[in-house]
Amino acid sequence: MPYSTEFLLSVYRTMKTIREFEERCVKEFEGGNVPGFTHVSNGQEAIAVAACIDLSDKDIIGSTHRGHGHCIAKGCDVGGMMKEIMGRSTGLCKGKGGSMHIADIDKGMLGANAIVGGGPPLVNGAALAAKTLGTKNVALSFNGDGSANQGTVFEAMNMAVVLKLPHIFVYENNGYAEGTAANYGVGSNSLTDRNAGFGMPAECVDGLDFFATYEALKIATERARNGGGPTAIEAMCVRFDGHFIGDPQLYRAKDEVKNARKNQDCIKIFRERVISEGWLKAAAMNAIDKEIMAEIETAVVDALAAPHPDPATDLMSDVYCSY
Amino acid sequence: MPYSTEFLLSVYRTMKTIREFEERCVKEFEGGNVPGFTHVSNGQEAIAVAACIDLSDKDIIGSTHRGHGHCIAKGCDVGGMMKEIMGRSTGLCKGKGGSMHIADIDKGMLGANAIVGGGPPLVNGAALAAKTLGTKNVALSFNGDGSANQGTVFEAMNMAVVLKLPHIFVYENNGYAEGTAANYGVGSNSLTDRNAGFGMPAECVDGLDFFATYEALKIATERARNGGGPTAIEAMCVRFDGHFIGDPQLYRAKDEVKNARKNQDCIKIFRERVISEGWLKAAAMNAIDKEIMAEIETAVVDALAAPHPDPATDLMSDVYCSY
Amino acid sequence: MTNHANNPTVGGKTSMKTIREAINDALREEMRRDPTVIVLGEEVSGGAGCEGEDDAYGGVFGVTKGLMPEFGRERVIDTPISEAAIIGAAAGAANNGLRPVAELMFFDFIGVSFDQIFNQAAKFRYMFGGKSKTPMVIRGTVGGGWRAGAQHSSMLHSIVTHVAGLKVVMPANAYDAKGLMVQAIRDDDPVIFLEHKVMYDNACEVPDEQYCIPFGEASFPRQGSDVTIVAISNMVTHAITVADILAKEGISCDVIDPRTVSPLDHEAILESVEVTGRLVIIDEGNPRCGLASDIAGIVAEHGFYSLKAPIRTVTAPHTPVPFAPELEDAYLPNADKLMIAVREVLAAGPSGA
Amino acid sequence: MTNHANNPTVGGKTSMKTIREAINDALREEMRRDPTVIVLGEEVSGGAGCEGEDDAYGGVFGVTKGLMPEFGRERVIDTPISEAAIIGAAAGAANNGLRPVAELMFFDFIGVSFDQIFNQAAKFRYMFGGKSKTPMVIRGTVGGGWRAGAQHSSMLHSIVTHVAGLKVVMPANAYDAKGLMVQAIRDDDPVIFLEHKVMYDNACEVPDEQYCIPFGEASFPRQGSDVTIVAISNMVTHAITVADILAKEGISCDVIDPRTVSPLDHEAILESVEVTGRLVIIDEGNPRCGLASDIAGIVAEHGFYSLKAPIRTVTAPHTPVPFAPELEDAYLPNADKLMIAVREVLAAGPSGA
Ligand SMILES: Cc1ncc(C[n+]2csc(CCOP(=O)(O)OP(=O)(O)O)c2C)c(N)n1
Ligand SMILES: Cc1ncc(C[n+]2csc(CCOP(=O)(O)OP(=O)(O)O)c2C)c(N)n1
Ligand SMILES: [Mg+2]
Ligand SMILES: [Mg+2]
Repeated sequence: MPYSTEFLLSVYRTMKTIREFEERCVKEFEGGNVPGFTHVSNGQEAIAVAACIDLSDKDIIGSTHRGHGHCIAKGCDVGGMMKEIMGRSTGLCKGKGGSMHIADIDKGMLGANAIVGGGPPLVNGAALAAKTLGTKNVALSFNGDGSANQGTVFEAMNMAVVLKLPHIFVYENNGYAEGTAANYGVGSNSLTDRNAGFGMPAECVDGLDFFATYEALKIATERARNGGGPTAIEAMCVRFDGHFIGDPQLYRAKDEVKNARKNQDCIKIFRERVISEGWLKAAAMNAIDKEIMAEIETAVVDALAAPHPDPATDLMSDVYCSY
Repeated sequence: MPYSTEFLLSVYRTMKTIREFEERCVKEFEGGNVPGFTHVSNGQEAIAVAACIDLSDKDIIGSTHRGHGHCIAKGCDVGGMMKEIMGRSTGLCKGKGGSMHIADIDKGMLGANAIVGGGPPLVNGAALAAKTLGTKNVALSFNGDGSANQGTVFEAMNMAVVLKLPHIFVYENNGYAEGTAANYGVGSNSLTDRNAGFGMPAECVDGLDFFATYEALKIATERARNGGGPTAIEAMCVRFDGHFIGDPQLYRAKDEVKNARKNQDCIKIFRERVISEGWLKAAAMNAIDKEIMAEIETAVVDALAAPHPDPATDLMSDVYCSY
Repeated sequence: MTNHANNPTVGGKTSMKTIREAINDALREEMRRDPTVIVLGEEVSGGAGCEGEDDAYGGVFGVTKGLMPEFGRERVIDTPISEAAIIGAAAGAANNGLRPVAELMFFDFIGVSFDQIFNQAAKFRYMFGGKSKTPMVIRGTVGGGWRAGAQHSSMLHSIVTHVAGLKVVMPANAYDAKGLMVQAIRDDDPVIFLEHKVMYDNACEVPDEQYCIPFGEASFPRQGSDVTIVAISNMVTHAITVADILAKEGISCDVIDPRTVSPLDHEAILESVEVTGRLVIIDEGNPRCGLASDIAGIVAEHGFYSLKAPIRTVTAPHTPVPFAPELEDAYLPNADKLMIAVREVLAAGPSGA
Repeated sequence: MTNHANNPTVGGKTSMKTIREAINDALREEMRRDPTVIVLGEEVSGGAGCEGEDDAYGGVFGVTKGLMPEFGRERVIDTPISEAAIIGAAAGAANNGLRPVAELMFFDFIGVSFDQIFNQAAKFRYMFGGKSKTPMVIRGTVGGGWRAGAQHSSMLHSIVTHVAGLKVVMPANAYDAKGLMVQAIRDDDPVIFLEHKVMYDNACEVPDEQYCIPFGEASFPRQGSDVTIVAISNMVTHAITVADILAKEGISCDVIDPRTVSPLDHEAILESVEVTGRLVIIDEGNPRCGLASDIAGIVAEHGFYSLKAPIRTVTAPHTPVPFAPELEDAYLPNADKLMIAVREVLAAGPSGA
């Protein structure tokens, strides 16, 4: 068996936690408990977990507007996350950030980013710090098929190659940037070919297949950790929900989502594989499912009961460290 | 003979005009007659001429901080240019632009650009106008090995591919961005490979060879004109002078410039070729040389005698068309 | 800027329209009238390259809905997520015979496109000695109230107002939105057109035909002689609320909506202060080097002798926009805060009572 | 902000230094003291990948000269021309244990990097509930006088001052340059450090040892009681010229150099106006939503009762920076224009004489 039971259970637990967190987010949003607008990542869980499972708290990730899965995969507390998304003062960012600006520096989660393409230059910085300080930490940025067209992302790739930074560029290609097809927005029709042109190893993997994604990322991460510089991994995947919660998704083909949920569910695919290989038992996973449901339920109940920020103390604080 | 005598004489005249204009610019700068800081393009003449010789006034070019050669190749009046560079009110931009912001809309010269990478997004716009209005005009941007790393340039390439714009991206690879080697700043070590990754035809040519450069550009221009979308041409070349006039060029190898002037002079190479092929006679070119020297002399004398702008009328005008 | 008439009527029919509809009408009719007008941006149609419906969004706020079906993808252009390239394409096209209307879905995205706005489009005319014109509009949504957090809620009008070469327009109602958009499209300079995202559904009677509202002419949603209140965009709502409450107390407020921040109708403001001697400016932007202190500074320089009391500014605090609803509500200027400032100014005397 | 001492002396030796040298000293000594300080930008060393000399430029203005030979390319990092990536790398590194000093060769290049400055670095601390710090410095050259034209001569301090989360520093002499740079590096927030390109060779006595000048404390190059002149960066030179001429006529000017624009020592300004009752602000930036009207607005709101005359602002006009020397000279504020404004303010009476 190429993976330990512990590893596989942990992968399953994390993927499933993301799934349930996101499904619940949608519900709570629709129930009016989540302010603002929110982008969920269900359907894309395998990539987040494959990218983060081998990282330590000292390794850094930079995320996107669709960041909940990345947070959970990086070890952020789902209770703190739910509170943040609901704007409570005990949330990860005291309720000041929200879903699009959630961060957890202690866990090496440098932040979601509501500016498409805002993250990769910053992740270069984290990688530069690791290189300069000689820590052997790595940094990893999540990107989309849409953000891939932002100038900042191109610049970051080139600079990472020039400075040989330990930066893994992960491209979650879910086929859409809002309602624009990846095949429209990416002129080359291949992110990976374009990434390769920047002079770093570039690969395209099936992002629905946890194992394929994990193996590619493992090589990339080791390369980065050992001073081999950046890598770009494109992982093909499917977005189960709208661009934002409430998106009517008129641009999608009829039954596209229904079919995807049925046939392109990375968690189902994982379960089938580990069961058919005899690596895990269904019962063990079902037990985890129950624990997760309880954990998410607690997160929501706690968040709903959590204190709101107090404008008198919280509005004007945290602008500067020292002024 | 594959080229008409008229064509070859015109190529020679334009290349030589650029050379003499630039050499004189250096002299006038050193004499204190050119304010500000100025970047000359001597050594790179073949590319400017190859790119522009088939373009009409309705075809648009966008240039860089090193734009004199592009202007001349596009048909701008050297007298108006010299006056502009000297800051006179009869200059091409009334003395308000100067060397780094010289433009001549009537000649399809959309402007130098003092912001590295500022031009290509604008040239996309010119190309978009041509496409939308169905004019069959094309647009061409000049880029450097340094500006190639600017996010705006990457974005412009992708958008040109997506919208199938008639935009020819010319990269003048003179090996340096100020004092940084192209092989350092361009992580991939190949602009052309990187350009190709964007999904358009990309080619690398010897920019010292007018004919090679011209033939590649001819195909690219025809492709653009016929609705075939963008092309990227990298032309390898040599900068005979400093980054700016007065640059001590400490970063260059000893004798590099001396050797280049001797062995990598695109005008010499052109002359030798046309003479050895029997296409042109030395005497005809020598006669042109004399005419050019006189023309430049006149341009300088006129510019030095030209009126200075009047703050009372010129400072506050031309900010808005209507306010 | 002599005619300060409020909402000059044009002949003919009117209909009840939201700001969203008014802008949509302005765009559609200008596109019909002038084939050089194009619209470009992310999701301005939506569905590009997708299997589902075309015009799937018509802009994420629905402002450009229906344009693509009528004018086609050649004139309603969905773009990759490349804001610098979007603005650049608009500016370059404007220099070459088109009148592009480019959308920044959120004006917060000027960060990635600012060079094309402030160093390129804004400066062409001047740098090139008046020999080029750049007739383009950049539409963008601004403002808080949506719980969209620090990177999607900013008011950045003060930054573009600082830049010579840009005109900055901020309509506060559907009537103005249409007339100002038509003017913006027909204007030969780059115009920044800022739409406050909480106002899209605000409706009023709007003439069916096209009309222009000239830039630099304020409107006067309320007239009075006791105190001048200058407000723009969504803040006009609060100014009217305060004026109407005070009217019941016999206090009359002169509410001035400059409608365009650049050019600014400072004459209207100075003339009003000449009468009232008291000035409050409310602005949703941050305070430092912002519109409120800009106007305060102009009056302190050119209307000093009219002033009977300190000028008061009501702005957001010097912080980013917070996410949590309680914090965002506390962050945003509102009628209550404005009322306090107005009462203070009314109570203050020339001697510092 | 109570101690407004002018150039507080530190013990020990001093040497005559230019602003260029003073900043270089500050950087070198901080890099020696603290291994987490790094420098990055285009040509900060120069010659990367080239066959000729290393450290070929040391910054195109020579400010970082000698750092690479001492600290190596790992800490003095030449980058590709990718300003957004430069600022992003600095901000991300600052969040992860380094204290980067990033250079924008010309601060005009904020256009291509503004998002990383204003939406990222400036907002992290607030958005993340105070859980991150971003100790970084962005150095950039500003200002006209070099005949560098519209895209290389801007004063953009007002734009960054508008942004909460940024500190903005503009030294006017070598002493301040060193002390403020040391403070900027040691400060835990993002600091914009703006160097006026015509001032690099200006010299004065500077202590050899390291010292900090706290942010938000003005200095007083001249003291007086007849009129307050606020000036920053290169404009301080003009203010001093005017003050010295007027001193011979028996008129005493209180010249205030805030040194940092954000935070601003508005107390010093208000205290001075309390004495003088007259205020002139000179600023090289554009007028609308600029620093001059910002300060005028603050005083019109908080120092109104001290004022005996209209506030006057002396700024660049509302145009880009022109190239031709005659035009640029006419564009730039100078001592003559300031003198006219100061005399007007001195002549004006409370009743509008
Ligand atoms: C600079 C910027 N431009 C546009 C947007 C609006 N926007 C948010 S997400 C998004 C699409 C991103 O697509 P992709 O990178 O594929 O990520 P996905 O949503 O598919 O996860 C857009 C256009 C933004 N937030 N920031
Ligand atoms: C945005 C921006 N960054 C940096 C500069 C400073 N700069 C001017 S030219 C130049 C080098 C450009 O190199 P390249 O594109 O190869 O053109 P070349 O000078 O070789 O013609 C740099 C860094 C600038 N003008 N604008
Ligand atoms: Mg996507
Ligand atoms: Mg070059």
